[in-house]
Amino acid sequence: MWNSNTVLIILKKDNQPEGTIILAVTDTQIEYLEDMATHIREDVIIMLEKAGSGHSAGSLGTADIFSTLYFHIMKHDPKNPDWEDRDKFVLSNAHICPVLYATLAEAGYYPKKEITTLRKLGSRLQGHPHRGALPGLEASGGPLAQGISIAAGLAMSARIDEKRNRIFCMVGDGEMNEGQIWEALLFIGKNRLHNFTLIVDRNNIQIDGFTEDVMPLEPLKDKLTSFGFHVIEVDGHNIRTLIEAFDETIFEKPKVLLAHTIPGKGVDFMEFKPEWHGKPPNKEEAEKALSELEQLRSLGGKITCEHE
Amino acid sequence: MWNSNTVLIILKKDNQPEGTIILAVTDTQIEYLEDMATHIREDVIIMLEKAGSGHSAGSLGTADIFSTLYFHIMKHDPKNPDWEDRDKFVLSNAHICPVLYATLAEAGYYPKKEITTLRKLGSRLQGHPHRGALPGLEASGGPLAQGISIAAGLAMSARIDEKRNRIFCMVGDGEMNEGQIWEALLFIGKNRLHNFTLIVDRNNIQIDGFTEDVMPLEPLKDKLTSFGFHVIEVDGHNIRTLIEAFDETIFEKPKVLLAHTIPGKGVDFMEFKPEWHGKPPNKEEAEKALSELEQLRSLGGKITCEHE
Amino acid sequence: MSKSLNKKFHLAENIFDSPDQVPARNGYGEGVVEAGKADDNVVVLCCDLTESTRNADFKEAFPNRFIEIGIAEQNMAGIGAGLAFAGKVPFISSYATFNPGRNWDQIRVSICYSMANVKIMGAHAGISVGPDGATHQAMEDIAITRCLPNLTVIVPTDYWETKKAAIAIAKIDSPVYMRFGREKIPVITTEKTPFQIGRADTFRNGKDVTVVACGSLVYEALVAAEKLSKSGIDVRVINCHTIKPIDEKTIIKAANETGAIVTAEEHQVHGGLGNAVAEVVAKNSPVPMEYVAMMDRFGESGEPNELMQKFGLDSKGIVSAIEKVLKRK
Amino acid sequence: MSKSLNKKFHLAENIFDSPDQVPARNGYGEGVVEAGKADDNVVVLCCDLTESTRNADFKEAFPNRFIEIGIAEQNMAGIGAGLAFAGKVPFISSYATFNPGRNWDQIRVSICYSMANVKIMGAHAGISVGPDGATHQAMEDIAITRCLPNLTVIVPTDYWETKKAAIAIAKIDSPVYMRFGREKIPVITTEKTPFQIGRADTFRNGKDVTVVACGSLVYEALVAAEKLSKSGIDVRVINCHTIKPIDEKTIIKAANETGAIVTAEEHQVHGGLGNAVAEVVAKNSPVPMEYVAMMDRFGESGEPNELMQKFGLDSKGIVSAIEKVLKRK
Ligand SMILES: Cc1ncc(C[n+]2csc(CCOP(=O)(O)OP(=O)(O)O)c2C)c(N)n1
Ligand SMILES: Cc1ncc(C[n+]2csc(CCOP(=O)(O)OP(=O)(O)O)c2C)c(N)n1
Ligand SMILES: [Mg+2]
Ligand SMILES: [Mg+2]
Repeated sequence: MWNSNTVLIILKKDNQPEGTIILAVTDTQIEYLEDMATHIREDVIIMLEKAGSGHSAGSLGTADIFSTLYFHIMKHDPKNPDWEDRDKFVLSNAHICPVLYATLAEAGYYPKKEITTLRKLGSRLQGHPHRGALPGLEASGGPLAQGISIAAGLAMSARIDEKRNRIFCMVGDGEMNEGQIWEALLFIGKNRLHNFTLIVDRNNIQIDGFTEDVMPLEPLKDKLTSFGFHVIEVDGHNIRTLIEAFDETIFEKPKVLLAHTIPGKGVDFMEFKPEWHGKPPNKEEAEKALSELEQLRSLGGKITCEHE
Repeated sequence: MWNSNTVLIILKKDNQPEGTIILAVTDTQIEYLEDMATHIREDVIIMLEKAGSGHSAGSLGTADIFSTLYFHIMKHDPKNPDWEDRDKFVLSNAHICPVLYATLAEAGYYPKKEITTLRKLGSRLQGHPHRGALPGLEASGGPLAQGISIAAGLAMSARIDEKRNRIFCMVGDGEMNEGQIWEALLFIGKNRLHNFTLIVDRNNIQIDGFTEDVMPLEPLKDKLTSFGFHVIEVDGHNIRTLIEAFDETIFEKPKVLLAHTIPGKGVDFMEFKPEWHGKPPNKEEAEKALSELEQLRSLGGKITCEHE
Repeated sequence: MSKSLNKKFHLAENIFDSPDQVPARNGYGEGVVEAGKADDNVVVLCCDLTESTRNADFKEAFPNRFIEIGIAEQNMAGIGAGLAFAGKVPFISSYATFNPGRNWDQIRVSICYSMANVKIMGAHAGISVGPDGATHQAMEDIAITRCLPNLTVIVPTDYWETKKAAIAIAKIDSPVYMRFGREKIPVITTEKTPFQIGRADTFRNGKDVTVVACGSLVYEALVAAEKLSKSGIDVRVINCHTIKPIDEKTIIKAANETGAIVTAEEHQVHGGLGNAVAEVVAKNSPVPMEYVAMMDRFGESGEPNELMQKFGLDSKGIVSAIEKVLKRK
Repeated sequence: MSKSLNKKFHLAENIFDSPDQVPARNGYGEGVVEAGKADDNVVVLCCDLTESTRNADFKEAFPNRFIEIGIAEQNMAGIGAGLAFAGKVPFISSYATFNPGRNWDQIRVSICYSMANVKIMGAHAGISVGPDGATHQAMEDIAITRCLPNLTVIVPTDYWETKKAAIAIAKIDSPVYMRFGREKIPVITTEKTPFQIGRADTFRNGKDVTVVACGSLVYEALVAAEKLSKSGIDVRVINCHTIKPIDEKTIIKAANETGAIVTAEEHQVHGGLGNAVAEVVAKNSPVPMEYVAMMDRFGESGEPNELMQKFGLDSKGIVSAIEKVLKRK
């Protein structure tokens, strides 16, 4: 097994280094992260059922990415959410905030029992994230495509201050219909913000149906490449390859993980179905979903999560 | 010489037709169009000097394209500007409206003597085009990137009504910084509006300097291709190749002429200089410019323009 | 039914007992289909929100006249303008926060300045959209449209009025902004209630004070008036569905005859109906006013009724505003 | 110099003879450099308009703190928010038609809702931008910013005030919108004139009627007052540079003491200063009002002074509004 100092250096044709991949992760770690992803999914189901409204498909589909980011990749301190040198994550497709809230709860940013207050009067878990309301939220969101610019501003600030922290930003694929996305990509590309990592939740759905019917994005990889990004296509549910993709260091360009995900992943009757974009499970559906997830966990999961 | 029925059919690998180029233009026609372009440039200089403000570089740089469009390519009738089946042109980079106003005057949409009223109180030649104020204006403009969407709407309407007219739209390269451009490109690409022809005025300048310094667009051809367009790179001052590019029929895709132009073209001391983006010539400069243009015309121009 | 209700408006009989509850957006959905039947040129554009903006029926009925724009509100406004220039009557549709919020500059120039015959539909307007939270609660859309020349601004009061308004605006040749909410609200008008763009309707006669309201607050105003009538206070209620051009005559008359005005709206206090009425009143017949509106703060998540109550956007809030303004008379 | 001018404001001596003529935008340009010197965190963002928005000096002085965004106002607002969250004090800058017009939704959510410490600079505001025509004449920017919670809105009156305001807003930790014009206008304040965000300044004492003005119209109001003093009409002139939060106390006092108010602004009548003042007055001390403003139409090309005259945005327009309001007193 690779130890934590193993580094793979990618060379360009002229033998100059183009990037590195750090191969440091153990099977035990992977299992932990997989288990964490299932916890996050369970939280999401519980929150949404209690809330009676909210976005299921994207929240479930990205749980593996959130687990990987918050429990392996990012430098951050839930006890000191304002730590100056922390890595920062901005959720631009902010409607899937249940997965972010669940992740922050699992990480210990706030008491987990609060997850049942989602979308209720007085809750810190607003229907869409409100910066300042809850520790760990780097940005407000709701109107699509605003987050990527905010993230670019965070990255630019780090650049000005010569800081070494990284900025991560997730966008939805439907969200990429918005012009602001392309404005931001031009800017990030121009400034070669290699402290910036974009994650595209390529789940092929948006509200009105499949993205390639509503507003086709293909060839998306070509688009992103032509905007100056190093594009890594990755299975959004394979934590090992996600880690490798996040860890791959690109010296000259900002990076984008074009993460292929299954909307509703983990809950059989939600998978691949656009109609679950913005619907919560009812009580019965939630129970069914939770039992599916438990099965998933007991199959793969030898680890009990300490935060439970 | 090719006669007007000569058609070159482009075949794809599977021998299915991909497009056609109609090769129909005579040397005499080209000379006429070149001469007309010089007339337009002269009008532009006169207008701008009288106005005391306005945009020189882009107006001069695109005169050859305007001459080609309005005096060869487009089906339109200056005496009946609302003719239902006319081809339509939308100037999205609306700040260069002096070239459009000059062209409309030369074509006979309104009395040429009015060109000296540009930007003055009560004029139909508003500082930026006001739809309805002057015959021949298909859209208002000023805030960049709005025109391309309007043009897409015109093209969509023609599609719905099964009309055979064509829609042309020009955008500036700096203008392509705007997100709305990319929203519109996605839409036009999705709907395969092959009645739509985009012209990019690739003059490499915007207000704050060269485009590749202010907000780089390269590789622009890749970007446009990845958004579903058939891209034709063309010398924006070579009328013969412009005609070929406009006439090339693409069956499956919308088309874009990536027109390489020289900002300020025709007036030596303005060429390639970003500072002439938004400045008019003063009296002395105008005289110098006009004498340069006259020389240009007497060299190449055997034809006297009937509209003079 | 209260005797003070103005007979000529044929309001619903069950208005104070158990009025029907229907979302205003349903009225839009049905109205735009009617408009589409009446005029082949009516087309609908939508930004990836076909179902929730209630455009699904139109899409079903006229698939060739429904244009999916994806999530690109700026582009939608421009495409709408282009279609209008070519003779179509486009309804462009999204949530009111984004349309007109995300495409304001396009609405200003491509549509209003150019007199493009585009109908801008702002769905999910107001705080009553509830749990989605502040970002999705359009509370400034009246302010940012009322300031635009050439634009008519309409805030219908219920299901029927929204339906009639959708049909009526398709028939006029100029840009219109119309907002309506997501939630079920009381149906206070009936099929017979007359609707005319630009006319404020005095639903309830009264001589002591006037409430000028729009949208869902008209019902709350009627309820407030009914309550106060028991204490002998005679409240006039005006349904001011057209915010612009505003019906100055009806408002001036009310100012003169009742001597005090309360405005009520599901919108920020700055720039909305309250300002529109204060503008008219101060210029013509100054009287004391009070505003029932969002007091310059963002909304938050919660159930619609919880929020309306929390921010005083209900009959109780109107009653106390009336009591306040009467003291200043 | 007129005796009615309020001494404590140290207005320019030559105010009614031949005041200096300097564009307000120059004050911004110098002020933001000062702000940059005082605080390393001040950064400037611009959308391909560095020279005309007067950011060239800042760029020269602090090249590493100047960020060229290209022509992308939406992105600029978001990047501004991100920089603010990381502790910077970003000034985001473009023409007032585009900033806040092209990025209104971003200003609403990324900036105002999030309390991002971003300073939004709207250059070339008002009709006085002249020959460029209506599309470039920001006449609705006050309306679309005044309705936004958490946002301070400032319209300084001249070069000095714009400079002081630029310095002052860098020191407060909340979002601000400030608009200023392109053209040379009279410099009526001096280096010594005190400036305080949120306080309306009574530049001229008077008891018959009050003009509440902002921007370049303050000068016109002073000229109008001077003219009318010859006919024995005693006009109070208030420089209301902060449109939001508005100085209610000073306005209510003026309403009570003078009994009639005229507002004057280079902006649409709907949603601007006139509405802000009418809102306060109707709620507190109703008096007759008249509005000097753009009467709900788009501008057009022309020389700045021609346009100001054509649309009555000058001392003559103010004089006739005063005469009108006095008849209604
Ligand atoms: C500017 C804007 N327009 C419209 C919406 C409404 N909306 C919320 S989510 C969504 C679809 C987003 O699609 P995608 O990014 O693919 O997310 P997914 O459905 O995959 O979770 C839409 C249209 C919005 N939030 N913001
Ligand atoms: C939305 C918007 N932002 C800013 C401007 C100001 N502006 C006018 S022209 C221009 C530069 C445009 O560059 P380009 O399209 O390359 O035109 P060129 O200078 O080559 O004529 C800018 C920034 C504008 N008109 N609209
Ligand atoms: Mg998606
Ligand atoms: Mg250019």
